[in-house]
Amino acid sequence: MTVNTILEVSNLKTWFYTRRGIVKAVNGVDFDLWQGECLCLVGESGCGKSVTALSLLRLFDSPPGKIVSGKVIYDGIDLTSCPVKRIRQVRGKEIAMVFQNAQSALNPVFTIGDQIMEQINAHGHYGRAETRKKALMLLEEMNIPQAENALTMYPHQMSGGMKQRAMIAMSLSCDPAILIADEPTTAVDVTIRAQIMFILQELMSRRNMSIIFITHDLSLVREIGDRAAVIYGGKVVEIAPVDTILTAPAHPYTRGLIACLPDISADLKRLPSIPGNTPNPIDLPQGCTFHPRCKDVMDICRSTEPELVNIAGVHKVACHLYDNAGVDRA
Amino acid sequence: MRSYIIKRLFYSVIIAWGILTITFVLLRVGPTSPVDRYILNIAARGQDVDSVRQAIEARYGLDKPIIEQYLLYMGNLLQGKWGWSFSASQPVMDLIGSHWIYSFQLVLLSSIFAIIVGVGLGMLSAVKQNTKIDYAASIFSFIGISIPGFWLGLMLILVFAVYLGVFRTYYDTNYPIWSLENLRQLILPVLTLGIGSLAGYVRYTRSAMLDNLRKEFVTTARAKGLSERTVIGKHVLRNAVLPLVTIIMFDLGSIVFGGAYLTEIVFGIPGLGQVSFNAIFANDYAVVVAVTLIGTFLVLFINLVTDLIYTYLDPRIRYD
Amino acid sequence: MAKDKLMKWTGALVAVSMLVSAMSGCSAPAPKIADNFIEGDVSGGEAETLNWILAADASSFGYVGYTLESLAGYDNKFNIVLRCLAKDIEASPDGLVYTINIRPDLKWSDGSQVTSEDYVYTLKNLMFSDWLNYNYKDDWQEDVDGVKRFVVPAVVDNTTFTVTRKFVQPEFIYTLYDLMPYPKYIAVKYEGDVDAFTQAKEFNSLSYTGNLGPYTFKEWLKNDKFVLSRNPGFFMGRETGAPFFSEMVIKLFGTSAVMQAALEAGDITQCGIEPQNVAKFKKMERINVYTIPTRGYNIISYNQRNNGWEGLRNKQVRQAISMAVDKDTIVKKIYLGFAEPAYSFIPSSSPWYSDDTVLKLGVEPLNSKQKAIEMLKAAGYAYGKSGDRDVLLGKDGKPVKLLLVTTPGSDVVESMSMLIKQELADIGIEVEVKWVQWATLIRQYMSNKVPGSDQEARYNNGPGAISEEAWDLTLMGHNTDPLAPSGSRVFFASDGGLNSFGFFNSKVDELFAKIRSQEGLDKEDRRKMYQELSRVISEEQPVDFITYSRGNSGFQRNVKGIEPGINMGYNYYLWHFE
Amino acid sequence: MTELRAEQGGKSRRPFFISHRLVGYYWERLQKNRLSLVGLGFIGFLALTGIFGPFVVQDPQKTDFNIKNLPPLGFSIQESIYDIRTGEITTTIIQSRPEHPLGTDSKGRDMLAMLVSGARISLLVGLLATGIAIFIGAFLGVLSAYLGGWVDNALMRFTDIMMTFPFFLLLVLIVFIFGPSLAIIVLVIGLTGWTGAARLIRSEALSLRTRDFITASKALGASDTRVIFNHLIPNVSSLIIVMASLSIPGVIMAEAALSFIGLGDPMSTSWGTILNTGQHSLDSAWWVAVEPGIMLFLTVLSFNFFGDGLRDAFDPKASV
Repeated sequence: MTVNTILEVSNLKTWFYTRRGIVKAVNGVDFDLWQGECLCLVGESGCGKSVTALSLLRLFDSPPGKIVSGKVIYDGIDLTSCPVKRIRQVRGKEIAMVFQNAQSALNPVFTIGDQIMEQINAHGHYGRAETRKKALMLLEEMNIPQAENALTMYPHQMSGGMKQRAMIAMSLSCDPAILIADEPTTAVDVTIRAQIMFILQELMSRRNMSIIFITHDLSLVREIGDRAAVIYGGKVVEIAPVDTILTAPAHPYTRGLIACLPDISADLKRLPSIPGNTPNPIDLPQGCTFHPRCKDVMDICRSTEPELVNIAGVHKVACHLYDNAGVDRA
Repeated sequence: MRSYIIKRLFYSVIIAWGILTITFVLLRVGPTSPVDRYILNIAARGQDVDSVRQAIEARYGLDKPIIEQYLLYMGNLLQGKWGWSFSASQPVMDLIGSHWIYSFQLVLLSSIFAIIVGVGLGMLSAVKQNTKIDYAASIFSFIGISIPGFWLGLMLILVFAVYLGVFRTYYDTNYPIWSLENLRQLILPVLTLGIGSLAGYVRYTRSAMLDNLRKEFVTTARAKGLSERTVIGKHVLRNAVLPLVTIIMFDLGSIVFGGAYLTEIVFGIPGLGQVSFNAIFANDYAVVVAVTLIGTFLVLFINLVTDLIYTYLDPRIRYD
Repeated sequence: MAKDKLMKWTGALVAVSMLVSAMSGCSAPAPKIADNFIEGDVSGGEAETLNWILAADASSFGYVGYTLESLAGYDNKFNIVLRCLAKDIEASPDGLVYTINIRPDLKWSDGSQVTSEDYVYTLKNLMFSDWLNYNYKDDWQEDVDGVKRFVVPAVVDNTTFTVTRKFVQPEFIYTLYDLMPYPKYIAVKYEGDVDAFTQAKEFNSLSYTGNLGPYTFKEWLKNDKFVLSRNPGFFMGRETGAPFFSEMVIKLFGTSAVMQAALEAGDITQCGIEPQNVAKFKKMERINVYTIPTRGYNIISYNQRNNGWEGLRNKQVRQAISMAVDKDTIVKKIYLGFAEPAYSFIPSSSPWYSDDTVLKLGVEPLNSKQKAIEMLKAAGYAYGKSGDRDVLLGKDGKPVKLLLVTTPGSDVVESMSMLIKQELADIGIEVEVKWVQWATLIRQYMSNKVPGSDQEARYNNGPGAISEEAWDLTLMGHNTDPLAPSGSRVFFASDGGLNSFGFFNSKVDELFAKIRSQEGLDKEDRRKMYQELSRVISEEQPVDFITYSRGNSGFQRNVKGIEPGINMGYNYYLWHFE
Repeated sequence: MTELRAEQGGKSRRPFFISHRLVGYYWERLQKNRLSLVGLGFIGFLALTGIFGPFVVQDPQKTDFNIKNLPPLGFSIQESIYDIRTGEITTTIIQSRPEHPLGTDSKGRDMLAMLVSGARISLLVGLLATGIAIFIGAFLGVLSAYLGGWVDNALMRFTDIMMTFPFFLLLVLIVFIFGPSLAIIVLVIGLTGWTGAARLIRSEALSLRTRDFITASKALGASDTRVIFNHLIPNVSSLIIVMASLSIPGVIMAEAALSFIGLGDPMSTSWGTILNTGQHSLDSAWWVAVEPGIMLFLTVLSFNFFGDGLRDAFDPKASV
């Protein structure tokens, strides 16, 4: 199969230098994003997936945050090191973001219209009327009722769903090549979630753009994702097509996650869960960050960090269990 | 909205009336009397005073019972008669009319100065949080808040006027308000009066900015690819301004008869502050009450304006 | 000829060069009309009203005086200087009728002549009226068997009027000299209505003064400046072309420090100078400093009423205390020399002053603490020990502790009370200084009444009366009239209206009465009476006369025509820039 | 702390004297702010000076005209005496003296001694007046919040009136009328300065009132007074402390300002009264005006430092 990678993230490390110590929120993330796919970043809260997303566009607070190593290659340039001017042209235009909580992500004192039009004018110049028309179209595309007066509404006058959709509309206004959706549905209720998921899927088909979909909810992954990257302790521990992840997870952690998925067919006394809890990003465990919770832990796991290696086709895993897998194939 | 304003105005009238009464009663029931001043003068010139005491009281209607005086005063006030200042021997309104401009220009200029510099510095130190600039700014603001204005004024005169001779030691009313010379001679007073407010604004602005700098919509704005200037100057500031408005407006109301007065004394500016305080010392209640009323209405008006500005600045707020 | 013309010019040029910083240029030979004369004053000294008949303070009369001349004034030697008078006031041989001739060329603003009718009207219908209650009507009243009665003015002709008294009062003539007129044609509009009169536009803006003063009212910005502009028609200017300043300005300052800085910078033309700065200013080329006698003097009054220390009712004790307060120290330490010791209510500048009869307590040789202590002992008071120091014991055997009540605010008064405290400590008398606002001072300490009586408290309710609060000493400043010192009877006569300290002495009463009577008509006799009076009073020491202060007035040097002296301003309309 | 905040909606602070652990905790936090420690240090020093100083230095009222206007160490000035007979002026140079390190005033009073007694007065006034104000404020605030209804309404309207009153004008008015004495000054500042506290504490108490432990104790049949004193007051205590520490400088400043315009207690030596006399001799004896001003400035500065640190300690989120 031939894919063309439009975003390549390699060994990305974003650390936060706080009074309490260095928070290694992102600690060597590797993945690549393909044209037109939806890549899901999956992981428990605090595993660093959101920071990863922010790091792509260098949107985290700095100081204290700092990208200590790694590359984010987009369109031939490295977003981690390129001048601010350059990345600003990427932000919103090439790579747009949709945030978790539209309520707080939208500026309360400007109308939706203003905020969308601002985005439109941020890259490229249109006349007042044209800008407005564009904004209107976007809102309609997000099938927001009476888009006309939605333009003049303030965020607090809108329902959660409308806000979220308005937000997406805003992010699309410069039709970017990549859309990063950071848990866009956690803050909204089920029906709205459905709408939003629908919209996103539609988008992918209509404009052939790539989406990085960040979530902790595997059911959503199943719904929308083409591939999924499982993140643990600030690293990608496994990355593979979604059904591979769901049906044949390789990494013990992924297995754990899948096991936790409530399965309607089987009736269980109690929901299984992974023993122990997510590692503290200030002092990550030696070696494999998962080893304290790992059932199949080996000595080597305690000492050396596993590499992310190909085990089958596009299925990559970072785990010592598969150390020699690659060798077999060869 | 209108009904709200009307309600507010109604309240204002009540409050004003309360203050008017308190002032009047304080002045006329207290142990001091307007006549004392005459007595002293007459005695100093070696004249028998007792024979004229009642005469003077009668002349200014001070011999009537206090209630009657109060009703009389209220009656006149309702007819728009502010009365006669016997310490300045002219109609109260003429007195105020010829002096207000001096307080006004002082307060206006120093506020502008304080707001521009204060807010600017505050923004700077917020953006450059925990840098040298930030620390310098906060130390400066501490100093500004703590330095007694009237003393600062004296020191400025001592240094710039007495020793260096850069400025005149006093305020000269012969220069027209709009002349450059007038602006020049207002530099020290404006500095003196402005520094306190300025320092306050620095701190408030800083914290207000910091509160908003970490908000999510700022990240959104950045994610849009907006320039840092737009992000800070538009998205952050616009939100930070809200708490600032209250503080600045409140400050404005409070300095008129506080810091402004002391500044007027130190620099010999014949403003309303001077007028009112001389009136107090002369027991000239017509003036004192009038000035107090004006001060009150000023504050009330400022409060109202603040609220209105709020409704404009913050779409989430609605009065009804 | 040509040479000294040249000199004049160069002089003027120098003047110019000196003036550049001070005021905008002036360049023609003096006297000529140029520039503004700006007099500095501290805000306390501002006038109350221009409607002078209602005024109580001296400055009000001063402000009005620029636009409205009185009948006559004096030079520094107390020679009369005629103003509105055509010729000096003549008193009838019996001293009861005064005939006043005013100049015929006096005009009100509407061009109508100022006539004797205006004067008489001013007296009869305004100053003597009940509805207006002139603050200083006392000067115009005489005691006719217990009832106060006004003197009687009458018009003789257009420019002549008379004032008739029932009893002779030789010094009444000086009151007449100060008389100023109100324009009848305006005043009648307000007659009888005190409010209307008080608020009358014409009177509060002096718009009626016609050619009656060297200046006419221009602007008055309270707490800031009082501005007058030259009156080209001034009746005395016709010969001389006076006045020579285009504007006369009184500029008010918050503190004298600031004011003097302004004089130094040349921003103002003249102002008073504090003793500690005189030397500095005398050194400056651009400034002339004139040191002149003033009418002001300070006294410590001894409360001889029943709520003061009983000792104070004893003449010897009073003398002893006065002796202990060293006047030279006060002069040196507080006035830095700009004052002279006082011994009576008659200043040395007065023609009635007699140096040889007064008892000079408090200066060499009568300033010895030792002597004072002996006198106290002689007066029957013993000394005891308190700690290591000798203290004076009262009749009750307890240490004497005196309460000195005075008002804060004046540095001189504050310093003086402190110094007195120091001095009396040396003769074993502890003094407690109490500061009260003058309103309180008047109410609770000066005013007195016979206990239990339903009297209304006054300054002097006769022997039995005492003040609400007990006190022993007060420190006060007063003005005296060098020409008519008998005005001080209000302090020292038994029925004196300001005799709050309760000094009752028949001899003194008698002398005052004599001076203000037939017998005082002859100046020589009167001088003798004054000598006697000062002797008695300086001996009785009802109060300790402390100092007559010297004033220091700084002028820009280019101001010419000044005659320094107690009445320095008498020819102010002739002053000019060179 | 964080979950505590979450549960309290981030608004309220912990009752502080209930738990010694918390006191320790706050103390730790306070120590993080170096400036506030400096401030605390100076205040402590000042307090010691105020309490013991007067026993060490000479009587501040003791005058000696032989040593008037002595300059501070390292300075010298000229004094000229005029001889009325000869008209001569003799000038002598006055050197500073070690026994009067800060010089003397125009009455030969030792500046050091006066400054020390000034410290005592300033602190006294500051603490007492603030105490009164905060007490009234807390009481009315809590009462108003707890009882609500018309009581709340009436109290708040009254607060409005007091708030709208031109504060300094009112101060001068009352002090002038009833005569300047420390007692009056303290009372007046206290009785007029409570409005801010009342407002804040009311809103604080309002937010508390609805919280579970209050409802619980009511459910358990606790009397109103019990609820107020055992629950409401303790829970706003830290806020009260912060308010107090932040309003002391204002009070000290107000006293100084009053004295400066001649309404100080003439029987006592406060920094303001010294300043007042000093301003008249700016040109001849500058130190009389400069020294008390510096003291005043440092004092207010330290209180601001300290209060600021205290606030941060109690509530890191609080703005400014």
